Amino acid sequence: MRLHEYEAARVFESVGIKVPKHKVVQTPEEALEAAEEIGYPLVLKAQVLVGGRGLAGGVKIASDPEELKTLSGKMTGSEIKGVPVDKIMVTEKANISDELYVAVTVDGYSGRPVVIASTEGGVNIEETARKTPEKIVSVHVDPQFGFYPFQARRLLRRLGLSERLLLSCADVLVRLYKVFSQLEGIIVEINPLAVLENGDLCAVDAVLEVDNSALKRIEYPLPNFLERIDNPLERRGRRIGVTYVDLDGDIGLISSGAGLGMASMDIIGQKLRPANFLETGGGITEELLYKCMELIMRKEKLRGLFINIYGGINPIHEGAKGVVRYIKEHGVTIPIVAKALGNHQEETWETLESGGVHVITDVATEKAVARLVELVEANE
Amino acid sequence: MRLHEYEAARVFESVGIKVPKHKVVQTPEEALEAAEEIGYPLVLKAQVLVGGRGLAGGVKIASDPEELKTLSGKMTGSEIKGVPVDKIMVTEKANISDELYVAVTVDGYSGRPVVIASTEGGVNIEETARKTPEKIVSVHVDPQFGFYPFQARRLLRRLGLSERLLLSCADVLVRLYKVFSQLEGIIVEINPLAVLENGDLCAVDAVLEVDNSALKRIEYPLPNFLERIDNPLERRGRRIGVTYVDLDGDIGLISSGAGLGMASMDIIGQKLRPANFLETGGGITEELLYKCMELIMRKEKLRGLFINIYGGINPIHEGAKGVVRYIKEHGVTIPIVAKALGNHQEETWETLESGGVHVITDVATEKAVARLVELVEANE
Amino acid sequence: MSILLDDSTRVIVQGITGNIGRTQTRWMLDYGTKIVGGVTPGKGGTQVEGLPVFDSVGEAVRETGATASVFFVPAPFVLDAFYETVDAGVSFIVIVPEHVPVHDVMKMRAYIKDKDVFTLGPTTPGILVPGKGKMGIMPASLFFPGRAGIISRSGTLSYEFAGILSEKNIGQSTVVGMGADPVVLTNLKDILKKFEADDETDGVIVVGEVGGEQEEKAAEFIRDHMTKPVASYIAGRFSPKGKRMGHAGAIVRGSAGTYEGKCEALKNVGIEVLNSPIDVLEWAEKHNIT
Amino acid sequence: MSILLDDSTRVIVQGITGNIGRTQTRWMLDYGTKIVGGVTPGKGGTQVEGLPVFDSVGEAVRETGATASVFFVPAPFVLDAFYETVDAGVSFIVIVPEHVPVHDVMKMRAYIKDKDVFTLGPTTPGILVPGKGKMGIMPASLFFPGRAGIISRSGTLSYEFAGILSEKNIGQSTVVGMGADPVVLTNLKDILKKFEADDETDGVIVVGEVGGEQEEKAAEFIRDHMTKPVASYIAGRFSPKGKRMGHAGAIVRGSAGTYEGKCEALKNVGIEVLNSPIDVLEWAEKHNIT
Repeated sequence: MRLHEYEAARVFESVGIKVPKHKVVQTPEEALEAAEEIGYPLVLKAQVLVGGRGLAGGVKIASDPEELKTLSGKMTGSEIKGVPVDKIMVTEKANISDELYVAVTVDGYSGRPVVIASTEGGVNIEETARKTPEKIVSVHVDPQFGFYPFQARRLLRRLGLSERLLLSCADVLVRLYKVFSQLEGIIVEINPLAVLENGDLCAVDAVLEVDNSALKRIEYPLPNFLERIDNPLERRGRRIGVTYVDLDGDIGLISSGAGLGMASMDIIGQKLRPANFLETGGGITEELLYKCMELIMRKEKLRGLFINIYGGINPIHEGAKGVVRYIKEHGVTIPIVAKALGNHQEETWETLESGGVHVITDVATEKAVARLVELVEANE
Repeated sequence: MRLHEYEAARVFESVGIKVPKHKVVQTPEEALEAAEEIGYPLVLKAQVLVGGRGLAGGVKIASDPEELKTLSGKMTGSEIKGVPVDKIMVTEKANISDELYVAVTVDGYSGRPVVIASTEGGVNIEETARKTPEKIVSVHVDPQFGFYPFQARRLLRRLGLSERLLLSCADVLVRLYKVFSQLEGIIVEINPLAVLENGDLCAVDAVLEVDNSALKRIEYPLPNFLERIDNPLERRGRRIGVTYVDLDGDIGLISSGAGLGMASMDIIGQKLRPANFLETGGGITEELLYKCMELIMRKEKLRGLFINIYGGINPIHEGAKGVVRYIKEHGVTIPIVAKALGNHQEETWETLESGGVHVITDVATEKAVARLVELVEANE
Repeated sequence: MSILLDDSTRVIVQGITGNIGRTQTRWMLDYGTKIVGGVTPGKGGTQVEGLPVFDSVGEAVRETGATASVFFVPAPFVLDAFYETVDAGVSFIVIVPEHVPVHDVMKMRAYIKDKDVFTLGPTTPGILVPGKGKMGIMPASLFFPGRAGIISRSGTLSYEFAGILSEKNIGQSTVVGMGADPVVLTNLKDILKKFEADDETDGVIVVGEVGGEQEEKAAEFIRDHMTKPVASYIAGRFSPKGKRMGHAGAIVRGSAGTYEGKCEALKNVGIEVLNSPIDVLEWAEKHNIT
Repeated sequence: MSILLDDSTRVIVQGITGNIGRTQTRWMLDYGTKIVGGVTPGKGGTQVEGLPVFDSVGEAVRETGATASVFFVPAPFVLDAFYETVDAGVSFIVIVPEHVPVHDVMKMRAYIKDKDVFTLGPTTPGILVPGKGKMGIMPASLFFPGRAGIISRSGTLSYEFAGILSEKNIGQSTVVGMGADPVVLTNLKDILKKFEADDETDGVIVVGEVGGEQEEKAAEFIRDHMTKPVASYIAGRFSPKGKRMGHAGAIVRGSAGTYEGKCEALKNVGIEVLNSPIDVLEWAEKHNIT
């Protein structure tokens, strides 16, 4: 789960990392009120969870009330990369003398946390990574041992840091690692970590994503994950316990397993356009597949549906009942092709066929999709 | 720092260990009010930090309002082992079917945390330890690794625990270790850990002492340590940064170092009676020794004072100025003997002698004390 | 020889008393796997499918001589059970559960760093050796004995590839699910190493997917150390890109993780990249894998 | 040979730029100790008493060839500095500061469990080898070269015993403060082992105090492994008992920790227990220790 910038700021403050003076507002009136406390010039930042927000118009500077009113008026209710702006973070404009980059993330391949730092903070950090990688340093951490100031200083000396900046930046890194560890971060990043004119460090912008699998045990009070999901169908998917990604095609898909789902999309995508990606995981029940059908059929103008499931850990014969119940209750008429193999496959086939589903007993998904293409075309 | 039972209960609750329903009260009226919520019979427990509180009358059971009023009236304002009762914890009387003992403490010799458990909880646990040690099990913990449920279960199986109790008790032990670790415990103990009739576990009485050296960094909100110290002189000692223990003799003592202080007491104690133990630690300054003099001279009827300090890390020549300043400002007339050796000793001697202090230049404390005995006797 | 598991491997099931544990235990037994007992703390002394259930892994190992364990333990308890299992001396551990917190997986990996234990998962269907046994949830009907090795990041795609081969009577030596999580306990290349050394495997199919660096790193290994033919399929060519935030991922992985990046890395070292799963048949025929 | 330190040991001072660090560095140099540099993070490149100051222990070790380090680091930073120092390969570390949190000390001890490093402290005056050098804060004037070894839990009592001997021209081979905290990095018996092996030491004085189990455990070691005469003094005979709460301490330590318990344990194995510090003279004379 990704946290909004203002939520991340609160987390960082709670562990003693300095953040700019700020307020979260929803209207120009609130923005003007906040400005009285913060002073001008100030920065308006749309609280939307998209990358490249700045270039997409989500960050503006206001020098006086007039400008603030205009800019905040425009920003509230607008969309940044398709995501509606609900909240704006109004922050002081810090006097920055240098911009650093610091982050902790999970290095999947080595299976360890990795702490990253650079003296070249700012929006061009990825370019720096490509062109002058020596300006970015990183170190892997033993997750059982943790990350101590001496390790942070060792890392930062490789960037040539010394004296006060060495100590203050090491301090921030250790606190950042604490956030990573206590909030079970996938990524925690401060970019830029501003060196203010008075020498203090300040987290001007921050990214914080926590592990969805750990949400229940993280002790820091987190926002509700469901409310975080903008797309209503994706939110519904999460609520019923499946992974649903909304797409702009017209062929529905239910798969058990992400890899099978992706392969199904790849095969469908050669002739038709998927309307969604839906992956059930290992929790199939009659009820779950009924709800999956319900979810998928909310999409308008579907031309067909492909169900691709395996009976390994999943009782697909139970799931089939849910599919058929939905079809019967709602009189579904679009062609549905199902490939359902593994434990209880015969029972599953029988049930599905009783609901008018075209069951393919070959293993290769390509054959099932070929049948779906035929049926969809014949149906139109 | 030792926490009161009700404070420990709050800590345990915060990590998910069940404690009896309870209220903290200061008057019989409040006790009666609390009883309405808790119900009868209930237990009154004086919140005093002494061992053997129960045998000393600090724990009483009240079966009805009449009894509660009488008992709480007696308890408020009384003293338990010399400590005034300020607060009473009123708790429900749980229906207990069994009493366990669980604790985590620092094993000084091995330098590791040790987790202890017994099926023979209750006041006789130390007797059990002596007579039937096989009924108590313990395991050392790697402080970097922590303590996990599987280790707890392994320990508890040695007591013959199984089924639900094995799991619930392991769960409590892991949470107890979390308290130990997060609050930097010296000892955390639940005795008894009651097995209720419904099978739940409940921490009926608890001890929690945290490391004074870690107070500043423990993130859990702790009470003020100074307010915790009942003796006003000892509180004053802590405030100025020295270890002061009030005794009932009449010879004052200032030492640098606990070992030297103890040896001084042992030697003084053969002829005279120490009025206090005061150990400066490594922070001697002129100001500190001035304040130490001030603190010691608050005791009435002092017959003499012995100063036994070494110039290792301590600038004793600075300290000497504080002693003499106090003597001169307050016209101290009791005999003062000082042994002050090490770095800057000559300068120190000169200063002390200028204040009328009898300086002994021999190393052996025995000789200095002998001189003090002579002077005290001659003075009377 | 198959890799990691055969019909003499003594296996215990952790979380055997849960619904899934019970069902899968029956199916593993039906397939001929030598399941010798189970573990569920607090349920010691009971039985499942006629097998003894123990309170601890240590006891199970002592009593049954087990050397392998398959986990059907709820995700929040996997870390604890894993420590216990490693401490008990089990040398092969299969972690079936999904949603194990990634910080736990990192700790698990750190714990076994210098220990002699082989692990699969989390989020793995496990391992199946056709005709000999299986640890995990792979549906037996799709597999057939033979000489193709399969390693898959995705569970269900491993069934798909095995099934496609089996339909044409091309059998498998061992089918391994390495786990679908961003952090798995054993990386792809370390499983490839086992297949390279296995004299019953003639070629290996690597079923990958977009994300992570497994395939890129494996390509280097294959170039330097593999003599057997390797085919690969990468799922997710048309997957929508996630909304990426932050730069740390890009800094750590560079261009690794994309469909194009993976295909290029694999092709560069001479690995055949399959366009679609069904193309595996042609590859198997070409290399005479039966 | 003295133990642990001699005039060729290359020593660095951590926390050298603080007031205490500076003063004590001068005094250690005055005493002839081979101090070769100092460390204070953020102060690298400066100088103290003509010695180079480094930002890191690793750099200090590389540049100076130091093998020993003495800490004047503020208590909250000791754990971090300790990890750094051990990682840098320093083999002898003296932790002078008091008030190091006990949970940190436990972690420090766990960290060096299987590592080849010898440590003293925390809350130690350090170590002094008369005429050769000192690491820590012992006031030089009280010491004198000779053949008595001293190990003391209390700092100031180590001065007292050395001073009493020196006044009568009985010298010391090495004087060691083991640290006054309830948990120290090196237990008494492991220091005794060094003295037993030291051919310049004829007998050892153990200056103990009430609390803990150091003396009791050392008694067992002395009985089984020491050939040299040992005297002991236990401070705290008339100390007021603390208000004890909870039973865990009693369960862990049994009767250990009391004045009587310690004296009995020591006497039982034939160790002379001194009634008062000054009695050490008689003991030294009796055993011809000079």
